[in-house]
Amino acid sequence: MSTVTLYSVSYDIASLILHILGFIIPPANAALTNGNVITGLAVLVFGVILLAASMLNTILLIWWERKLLGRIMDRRGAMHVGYAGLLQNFADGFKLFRKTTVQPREADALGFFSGPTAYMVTSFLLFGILPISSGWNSGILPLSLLLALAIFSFAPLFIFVSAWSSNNKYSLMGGMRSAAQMIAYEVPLLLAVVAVVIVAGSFDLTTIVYEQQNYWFWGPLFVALIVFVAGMLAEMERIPFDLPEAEAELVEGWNTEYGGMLFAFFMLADYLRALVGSILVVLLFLGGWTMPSWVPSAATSFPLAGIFWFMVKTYIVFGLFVWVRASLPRVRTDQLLRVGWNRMIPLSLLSVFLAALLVTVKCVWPFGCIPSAGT
Amino acid sequence: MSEMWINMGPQHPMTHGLWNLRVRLDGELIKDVDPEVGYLHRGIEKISEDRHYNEVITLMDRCCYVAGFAWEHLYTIAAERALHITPPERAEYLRVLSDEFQRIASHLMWYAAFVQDIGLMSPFLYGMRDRDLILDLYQSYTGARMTYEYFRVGGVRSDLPPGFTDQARKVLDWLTPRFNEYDQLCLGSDIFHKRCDNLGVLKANDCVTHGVTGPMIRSAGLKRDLRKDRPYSVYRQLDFDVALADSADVTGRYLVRMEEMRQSVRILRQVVDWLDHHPGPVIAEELPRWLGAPYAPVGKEGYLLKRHYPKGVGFSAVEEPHGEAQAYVVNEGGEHPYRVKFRSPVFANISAARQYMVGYRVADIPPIMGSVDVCVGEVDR
Amino acid sequence: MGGLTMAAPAVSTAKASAPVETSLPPELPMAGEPAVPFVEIEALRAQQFIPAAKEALGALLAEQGQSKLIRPVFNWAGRNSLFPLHWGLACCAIEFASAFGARWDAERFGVVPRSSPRQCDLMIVNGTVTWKVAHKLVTLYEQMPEPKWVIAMGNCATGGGPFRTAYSVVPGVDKLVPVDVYIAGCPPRPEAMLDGILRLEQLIRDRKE
Amino acid sequence: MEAEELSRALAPALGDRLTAVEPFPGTAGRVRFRPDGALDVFRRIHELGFTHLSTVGGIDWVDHREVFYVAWSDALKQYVFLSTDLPADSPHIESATSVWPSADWHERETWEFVGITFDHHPDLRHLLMPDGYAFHPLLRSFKLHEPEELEVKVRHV
Repeated sequence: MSTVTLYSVSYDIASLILHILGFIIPPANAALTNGNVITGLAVLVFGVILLAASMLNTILLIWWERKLLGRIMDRRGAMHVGYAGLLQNFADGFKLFRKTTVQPREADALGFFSGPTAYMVTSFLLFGILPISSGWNSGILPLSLLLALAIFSFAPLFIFVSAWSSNNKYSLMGGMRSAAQMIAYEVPLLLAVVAVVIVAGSFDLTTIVYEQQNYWFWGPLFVALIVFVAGMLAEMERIPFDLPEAEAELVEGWNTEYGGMLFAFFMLADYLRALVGSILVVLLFLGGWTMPSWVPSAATSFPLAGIFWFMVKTYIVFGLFVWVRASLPRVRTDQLLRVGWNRMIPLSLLSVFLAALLVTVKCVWPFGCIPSAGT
Repeated sequence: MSEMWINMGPQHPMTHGLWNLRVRLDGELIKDVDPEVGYLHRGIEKISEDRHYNEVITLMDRCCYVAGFAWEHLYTIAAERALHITPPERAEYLRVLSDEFQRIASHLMWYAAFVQDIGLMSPFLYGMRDRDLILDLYQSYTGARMTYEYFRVGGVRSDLPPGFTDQARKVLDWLTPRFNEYDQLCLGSDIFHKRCDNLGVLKANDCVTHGVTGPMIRSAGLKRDLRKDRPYSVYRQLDFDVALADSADVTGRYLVRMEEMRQSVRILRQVVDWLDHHPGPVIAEELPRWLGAPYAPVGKEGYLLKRHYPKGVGFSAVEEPHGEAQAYVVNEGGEHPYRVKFRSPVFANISAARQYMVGYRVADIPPIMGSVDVCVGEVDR
Repeated sequence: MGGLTMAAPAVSTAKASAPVETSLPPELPMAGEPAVPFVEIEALRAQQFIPAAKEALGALLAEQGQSKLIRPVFNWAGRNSLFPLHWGLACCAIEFASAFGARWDAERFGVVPRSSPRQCDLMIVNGTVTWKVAHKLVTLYEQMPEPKWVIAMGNCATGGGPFRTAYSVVPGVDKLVPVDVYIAGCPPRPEAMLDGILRLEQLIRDRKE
Repeated sequence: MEAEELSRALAPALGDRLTAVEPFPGTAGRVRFRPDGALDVFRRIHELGFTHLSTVGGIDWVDHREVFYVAWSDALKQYVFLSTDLPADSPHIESATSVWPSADWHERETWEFVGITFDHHPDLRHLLMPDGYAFHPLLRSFKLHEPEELEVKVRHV
């Protein structure tokens, strides 16, 4: 095979498994090595790989944040468990898995348990949509960007459900803040995405990345990038917009009553969303897995180079989010909402206008010309 | 949503100690507050009646654990007045040295806690890091980081170790540029101003009416500092300014505390220079043996001397990092004080909480209470 | 009249365990009796089924918990990720905070303070416990999910310290909750606190829980 | 302002409600007054510029109880120390909260620890001790634990 794709890898694994099984059980050989069965198992393997990869990446992301924060704060962060604390988050996860899950007496059981679960499941769903490298996606979805953002915006509902059913005043206030904030920042976020879509001419993330072969969108669409990153920070609930979890006044925000595995779900889903946020920034503005032409071809053509550069970019973007977290205070709810409605929406409209202008004039001086595609 | 009472405390990240702020909320708006204290009441005033004069100093360190030296100083002045003892001059300078380092350490602790309240994460670590340098200095001459038991009625326990003053100068040189860094992190950020300007406003006459003192009253533009107004110890000989602001809000309190740290550095440079050139005794020589004079074993016969000591009362007030602390010691001729009464500045500052909190939002509670700089140990005593 | 007459508040050191529903569900309708709507029967069946399923699952998990493979992993995880409750009682709280400062950095050992007791494994009692706060301390302890540990940090938490004779002070937090590790000092230095946490790790490793 | 000056300023307005004005180190002077005229004394002191009440405290002298107030004047940069004796069997005095609102918590504390009742106090309830605590710990009759008596019985539920 000339190109290695995620599907080809999972197909190979599935077929290998089934052929070995068929060798062990000769009577079932014919049935097992049937093309349809292999395809079915390949889809399963595909899902498992996605799940494992996203999980590992999320845990690595938490480690990356802890170490980076530690360095910014003049300390070292986790050091003791594994090399440089690499296993720290696995220890945390296993520990939380073992802890008792306490359900408060007055809590509503259905919401209390289903909220975090749904929150995490929807966050995982996103990974089935996002392309990681050329060929490394779940197939051509013409509206993958729209679908990703739609799933991304489920979160307020689940957060609010779990906050409400915790029957805790802090949780409730955190949940309400969370819902208000996410809804307020959804609009500028989508408008900023519209700017990208206008220039790229497609809702398909893979196409958007290919449109950035000549130049990445962050330059000409700088306003859109600012709006998108700010909106993403609010959607990910990170400082300066981490009001729903504002530790100073709301204890732990909407997950105050959660412990054990449900709390682990929340943590995991939070970082999954942070990972998705960073990935979306990379896909929409930083050229995805492509590298500029001045980068030597040796650096961009080794096997899996696309994935490598993609992950490097994603971690750098997330590092910027961490840097912001380490150096900015938290804003207040009313200020946040005022900025959201009064500043971000005009800015995002401006970015849409600029994008339309860009499509009309075709060429922008330092960045070059947009390709004829998109028409 | 209808109005509700929530309990912020005793275990709450905002409180920085063990107290409870009951808040009546309408949505996110504060309608009423009712601070509830006493979770750390250890009966220091009662235990003091059962302790020797010098043993009370042990309790003073624990009374306010971020400003132990200030409280030791407060008590020793009152006890010396009650017992008619005058400490030697070098001891007074050593006390001022300890006091002013303590002011910086306490304000650094406040800074660390306060920035966390507004959501800044890293300066907490910076504040603690620089505070540890001062605690290292303390350790070199008292042997402890927080509970020193260094002052004595009639002087201090021991002189400085050799090389201390050079080390102190090094720390002061390190600290001076740090204050500018702190300012960049806070004042340089628009979000800080958005959060803290015009927040928790308590005007000067309200401060007076409700007994508020310390950086809170100075941030309202009232020049009130006992070190200037009624100089105790050797503050009359030292050259410094009173930090003032006029906005009466959280930013003002921040500015006052930052300026106070700079002024403390200025005082400390003078004190360190003086200490270099004026050796001498550090504890009064005419102390009664039961008070633990140097090189005199305290034994049963020592206690017999107590009857020869005159009765007296001592009242003292010092400018503690949090505000104005007072002590009243009644000496009825025994080896224990008859009654010790302390006035804690934070006690009064918290009691006025309703005046500077109602009308703001729930997210403003941590910065406002952070700017008050609550030390529960001295509130509850 | 004296301090002694003050009655100790009624507090519990018993392990917090949810009361298990042991009462049997009502009998299923016998044949010949008036017909019961189908939905109701299903509900009754479910009532009968859920405790049984819970029991089976519990037995399975207990068996897994005894497994030679799983237990060391959980033990390793539990001892390397101790989240203490973020609260400060008195003087020791300042040294507790110092231990998370840049010089000592307790996070190196995976110790991250959490504000909600639901997410904690470890309660570090860092200061004098008074009778006024005693029942709140016990409540917080009971809100922490199992398995959980308590460290008595400093002399006050260990035995009352200099305030041992006072009328309002609990002479040692072990009167209220079971304590695993005591740290001496008034207050203990941050190194001592870290040492206490490492000793707790050792304790968990040795107990093989 | 010294004690005599203070005495001259106070005596005409207060008459026999003022018992004595003595020098007191660290303050302008110690003003002794009769408890039944407390409110007049507070008002007069407040008029003299002592607008900031620092603290209120009490002392149990076994045969009687003393309550004292410390106020500060920003203009004079001085403290004044007020004190009066109350009978031990029914120690009560008019609350100073109407003159100095800051007396609120200090009076609650004094009531709680020394057992002095402040009449017309807006909210005289426990401050530092738990609600319903029956003793006044700073009375001389209240004895501390002896160390050997410390085996506190905790009821296990």
